[in-house]
Amino acid sequence: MEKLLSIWFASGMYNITFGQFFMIIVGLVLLYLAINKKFEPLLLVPIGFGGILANIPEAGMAFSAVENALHFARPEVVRDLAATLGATSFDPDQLKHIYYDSNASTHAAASLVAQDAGYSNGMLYNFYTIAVASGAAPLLIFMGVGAMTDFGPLLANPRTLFLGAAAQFGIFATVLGAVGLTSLGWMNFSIKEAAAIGIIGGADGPTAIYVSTMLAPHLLGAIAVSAYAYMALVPMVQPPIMRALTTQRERKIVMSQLRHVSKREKIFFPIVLMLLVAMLLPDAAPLLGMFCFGNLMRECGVVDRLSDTAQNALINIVTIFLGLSVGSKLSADKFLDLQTLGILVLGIVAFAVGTAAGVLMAKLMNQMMGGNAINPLIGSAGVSAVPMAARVSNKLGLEANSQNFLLMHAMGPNVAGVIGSAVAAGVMIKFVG
Amino acid sequence: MEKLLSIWFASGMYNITFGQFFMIIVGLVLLYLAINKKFEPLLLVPIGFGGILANIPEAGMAFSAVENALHFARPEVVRDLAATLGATSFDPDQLKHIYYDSNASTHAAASLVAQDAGYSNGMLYNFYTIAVASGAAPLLIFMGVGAMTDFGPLLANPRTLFLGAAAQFGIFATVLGAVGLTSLGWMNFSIKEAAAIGIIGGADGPTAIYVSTMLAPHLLGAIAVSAYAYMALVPMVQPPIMRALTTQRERKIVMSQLRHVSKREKIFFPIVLMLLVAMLLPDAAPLLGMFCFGNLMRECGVVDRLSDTAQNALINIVTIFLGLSVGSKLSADKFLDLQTLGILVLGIVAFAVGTAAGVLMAKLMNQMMGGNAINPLIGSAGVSAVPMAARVSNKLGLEANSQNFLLMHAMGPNVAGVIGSAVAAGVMIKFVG
Amino acid sequence: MEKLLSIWFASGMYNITFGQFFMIIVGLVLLYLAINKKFEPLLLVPIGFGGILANIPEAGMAFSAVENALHFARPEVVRDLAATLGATSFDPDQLKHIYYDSNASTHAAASLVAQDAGYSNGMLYNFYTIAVASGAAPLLIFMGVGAMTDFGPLLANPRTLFLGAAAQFGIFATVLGAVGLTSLGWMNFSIKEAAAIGIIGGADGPTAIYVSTMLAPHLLGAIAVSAYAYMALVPMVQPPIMRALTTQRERKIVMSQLRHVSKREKIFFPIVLMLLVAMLLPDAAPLLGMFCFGNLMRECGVVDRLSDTAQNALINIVTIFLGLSVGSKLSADKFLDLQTLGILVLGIVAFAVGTAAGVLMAKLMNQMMGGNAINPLIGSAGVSAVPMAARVSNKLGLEANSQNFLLMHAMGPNVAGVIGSAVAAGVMIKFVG
Amino acid sequence: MDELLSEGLSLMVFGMGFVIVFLTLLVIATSAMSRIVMRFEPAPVPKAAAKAKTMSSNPADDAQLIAVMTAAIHKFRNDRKGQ
Amino acid sequence: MDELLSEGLSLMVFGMGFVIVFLTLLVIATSAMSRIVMRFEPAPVPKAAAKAKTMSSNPADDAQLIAVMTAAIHKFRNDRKGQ
Amino acid sequence: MDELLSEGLSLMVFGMGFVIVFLTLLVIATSAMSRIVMRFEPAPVPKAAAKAKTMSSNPADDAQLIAVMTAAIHKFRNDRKGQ
Ligand code: NA
Ligand code: NA
Ligand code: NA
Repeated sequence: MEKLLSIWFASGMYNITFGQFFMIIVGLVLLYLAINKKFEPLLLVPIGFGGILANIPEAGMAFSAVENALHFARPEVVRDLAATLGATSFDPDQLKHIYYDSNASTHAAASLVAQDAGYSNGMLYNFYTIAVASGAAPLLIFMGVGAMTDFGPLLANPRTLFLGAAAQFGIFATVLGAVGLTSLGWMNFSIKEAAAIGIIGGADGPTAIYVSTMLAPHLLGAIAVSAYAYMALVPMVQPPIMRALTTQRERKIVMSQLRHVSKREKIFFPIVLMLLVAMLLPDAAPLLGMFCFGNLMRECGVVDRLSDTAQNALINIVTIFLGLSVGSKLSADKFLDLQTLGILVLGIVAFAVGTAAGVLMAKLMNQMMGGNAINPLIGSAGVSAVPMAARVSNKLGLEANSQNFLLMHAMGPNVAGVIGSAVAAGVMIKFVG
Repeated sequence: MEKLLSIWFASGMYNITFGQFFMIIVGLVLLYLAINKKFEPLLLVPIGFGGILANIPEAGMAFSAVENALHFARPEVVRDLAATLGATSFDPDQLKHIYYDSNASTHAAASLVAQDAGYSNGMLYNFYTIAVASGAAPLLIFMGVGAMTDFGPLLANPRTLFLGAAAQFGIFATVLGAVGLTSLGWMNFSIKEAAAIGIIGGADGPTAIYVSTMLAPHLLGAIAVSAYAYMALVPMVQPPIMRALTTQRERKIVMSQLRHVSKREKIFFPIVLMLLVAMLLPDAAPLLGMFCFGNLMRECGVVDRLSDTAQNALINIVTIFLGLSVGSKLSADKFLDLQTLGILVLGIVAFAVGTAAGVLMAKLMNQMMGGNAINPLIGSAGVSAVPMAARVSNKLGLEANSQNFLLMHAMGPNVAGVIGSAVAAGVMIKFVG
Repeated sequence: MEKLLSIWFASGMYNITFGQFFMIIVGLVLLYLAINKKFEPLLLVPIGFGGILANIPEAGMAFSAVENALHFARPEVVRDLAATLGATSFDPDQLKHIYYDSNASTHAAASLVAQDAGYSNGMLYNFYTIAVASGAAPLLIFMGVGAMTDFGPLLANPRTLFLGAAAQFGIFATVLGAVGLTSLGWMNFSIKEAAAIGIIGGADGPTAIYVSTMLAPHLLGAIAVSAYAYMALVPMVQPPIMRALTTQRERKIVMSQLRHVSKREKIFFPIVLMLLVAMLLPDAAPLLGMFCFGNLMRECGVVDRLSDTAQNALINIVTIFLGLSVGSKLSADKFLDLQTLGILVLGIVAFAVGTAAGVLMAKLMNQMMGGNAINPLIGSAGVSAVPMAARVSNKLGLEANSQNFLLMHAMGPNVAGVIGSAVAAGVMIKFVG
Repeated sequence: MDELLSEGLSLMVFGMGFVIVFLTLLVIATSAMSRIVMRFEPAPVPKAAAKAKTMSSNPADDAQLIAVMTAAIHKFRNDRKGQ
Repeated sequence: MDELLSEGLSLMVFGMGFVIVFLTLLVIATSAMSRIVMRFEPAPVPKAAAKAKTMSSNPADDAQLIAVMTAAIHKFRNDRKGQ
Repeated sequence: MDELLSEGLSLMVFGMGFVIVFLTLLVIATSAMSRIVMRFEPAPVPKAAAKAKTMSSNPADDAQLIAVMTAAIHKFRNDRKGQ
């Protein structure tokens, strides 16, 4: 009977909090969006499922050994942890916050105490620590993305890099928005948090995850979810803005065919980019370094087996761990917050502003080049969201003129946007990191 | 000359103990069974080879830095380690046992002392720590198994889940057997050890490894080896039991064809299962969570590249490390023990009892449904040992009636057995963990 | 304005040292050799690119948290680190050297202090620690190489193992050369460093990396680069030596066709080799153990999916990490040194001596067997550099006699050379490790 | 000792009981789920099966296909020879 | 609060400025690189494109190929029947 | 210094000696193993080689096969046109 009761007291049904219940619903909604609506499923399926796992009551899969020890709160363990943390309180919740704020040495000591008491890190916590907190997973995914990226269209028309620059305005406008909301007293974001939120406007998953791991790890869940969700929403968010800012005549502009780009140019490009990063912005070196490395493996033609692995087995493995790890940050106590709402609102603003800035820059360039060289619709592709945004440009071009294939032209700003947001990430890590 | 002598004194031939010699033979036997008899070769080849590597004298590949330091026993190092371990003895063997019994903080400190003295962890020890002790490898293999599992037959006939439940009786009967032998004074198993041994009856490798890592890591080698060996022996162990418990008429029962199962049902099933686990038994959440995640990746149809990787590159990589790690637990001092013999005997009992319970439950269900609905031969598949046990059911069905194809019908209880033993694992971790 | 200045003061252009500039050039040269000259591109592309990343000023990608903290040298952090290191000096450079020389416990403590101050390990440093310093990456590559190696030609003619033994003379002659240069006062190599340099003559990348990780990690960059570069140069280095040491008549010797080797022999060979290693030289057990394990997976025929993964996904993933990690050791302060020049010179000597010793041994064996049994050209393949050296033997054979196909005959000594240098590695680790 | 035995017994009773309860609930939940799904998606989709057939990479089929193709090529060659 | 706003503003101005400067330099560097490369390798290589075409694994092409082959086999069988 | 040199010398002598001894033993062990294996399995298995040939995925073979098939299809089309 005692055992029966103990199983009931340890069951999820008995212990579930409203927050956990709600977050499990959120996880199910993410799975629905990923599976039925095809919202970036490669990330949102693991994130959604990870979110459900993270919120299973009493399982503690997303928690560290210390958090698990404080959750079960056996008095002697709490006492030992309080001593290690140098705290006078014995309240588990307070101790948890003291633990969060303490430094690396204290973390290590507290972790040993919790392990001595028989608690261990949850599996998702381990995945998060190894894959994400170390920064490794986003960098490896960026390497794989580099190995999948063809810079041909960009090299054929390098001026499209300006479009990739302009669209990053969405990032910085959002930072300003976040601090503005804070100034108005509606929200409470630090400059680091504002920067991490802004990067959603980069429309680039691994960059967003990398930056928020560095600047605001507690917001990682909300930032990653909104980055991927809005990337999936690009076909809905961008078209009205693009139509509003362009005339029918502009949308009908047919761009001249792209020149042939030689193999050698493609080999040199990642090296040139890497050297420029090295000379100007070392803080972007990890992100763009791995990206250029992946691209060089792709183009150099002598390490095809490494390039294949980077594009397949390796990126898939890392994606599984990254997704589950990000999902682990969807635990109720970290996600259910007014801040998350602010992040969702600011994220969509970031996408909209970036899209507008890209289109306007394309209009400006078109004016400066005589009015018939650049279809402004390719400007929106500068936000990245590869290759979705380029497809949107193509679709609107076809709507205006059924012979107007913009896809290859839009791929230039599209990959430029990846570079642009990685540079923006470097600047933000440099200034507020 | 001195050098020549030193090489001789450091050679394997000079140092080999009888135990190591015997365990190398055991490793060779495992390789023979795996290669010539096709006994679960994917696991037994790495386990057997790992067992040989672990028993190479003086190489210390399966030992931690501390164990290696105590093996070579330089006096000043022993003194430092004794101080760290808080021991008064300077006997290396005694210190080793004190080290085994000490807590995580002491382990960390002793490890640094041994490293300071120039000793390092053996490679297999590293693999074991990272892959197995953390729990990661069995969970990742379970994810891959989930991605390989088709729940269609089970969904077409969900009542076969009862067969998967009944067959778990083998697990608990074995636990009782183990404590019984201890009560009789013939063996000496703690309740944790008994539970870990019982799980052999689950006929599911990763579950057995996961549970014994949690409850009785020192028995891991023997438990994993007997789990995989008996899974390979299923075609020999089960048929006599199945024939003894069924009549010729029962074996001839032709089951009605399974209904079509829609894609959508297959997508929902892992989610339903996951939520049920979350509500009822959080301790089974890691195992069944990863299993359901793998299955969802398989069925959802939008992340095929992740599912492919989970079923191939990732599970293969993890299998290599898991096998070598388990093999590292075949070191003489841990394996050569009366306990191992007990485990081998109890393991086969577990399989036999589970088989019988499954068949009897199938007979009962058949009676309750009119006597012509369920062929009792599919009951034995409930022990899991996927897909071997289902093939055994099919084979005996064909023997009785050459038109009686039971394979798909037996796949239902077969995968139900996987779920059943994971639930049993959760219960045991909850109660005695 | 302040911000503008700060970005300039933090830029690579402002901070680059001559050493870093030079090493970036070295990285570019390695990429050129790898891509245009096809110099072992699978390793030299990642090494070259890793070298560039490691030398990006201020990015600190190749440095530990402690090195990064000492680089930025905030006074309070330096003070704390000095206290942890037990140093009286506050000079960052001096502290760095004290840190390098300190033991594992001090390393762990200093690392926590640096992390407390907000510094973290560079990504390449993490890769190096996990993949290379642990010894895992070279061992896993050796496993993959084992899974790719066909011992058929060697088994058909086991006496070619003597050629693989003789060619290892290059290793030990180079050790003598290195200590000789030191005795003359021209260089300054310890016996450990000399041994690590000698192994370049083994013409086997993972063995060289494994040994230098063990004996002289600070020389890893130079040793790995010269090992792989000279392996690529085999078609230029070996032919003149081979021509000088053989007569036209000898080069024309047509060897009798190799006998058929049964599957069973191929399965037994890695086991026999493993047992011999276990009995005679446990220090070679990790290297040859993983090699034999890979080969057994290949030949046993029952674990093809593991063998495929070991030969593809796994070895490719590990190669990427290994290459970047080795590249991280091309940081200016570690590479630009007179020692590197000495290593480059000694490395080529090692290859030349090994080649000569192999050819001379083949001549000797040919004499002893009547003068018409062994074409001395296959002796040079004993240095390994699989399969390049065997191809060189074949090419020179065809030059002398257009019907003289030596490739299969040369594969015997070629793979024997792999075993030979792994044995030599074990001896050196045993004697000077 | 006796205590150990009673622990083992209670583990057996509660463990086996829990397994049965859990799987019974799973039967109920699964059946309910299937019924709901089928209500919203009544007709089974024979298209999928048909499609699977044409795209079959069944080794047996392939062998047959190769046999047929080999024969076709053989005939073609003979035709050509005859010309 | 005001300080935060000014931090945000300056991050915007400097950040956006830096992004533009960086990508402008990249345009210049890339254009220069392309010009140098093209000087050393003047004629574009139409071979590569041609080769790519023949080795095309375009699914549409494959479908056509399969259709043609199926027809070929069909004809072969009918021929055989007729014999 | 002298000590270093003598260390190097002895490493050379013992190291090279050990390598030779080890590989000599390996020659002996391997030869013995082969002899034992061949005693139990006397006739070499030409089947395996034959089987390997038919299943060959040799690119050259494939190219030939494709060429033949292309020609077959071509002929088939011409046949059809002629009808
Ligand atoms: Na972007
Ligand atoms: Na089971
Ligand atoms: Na060699």
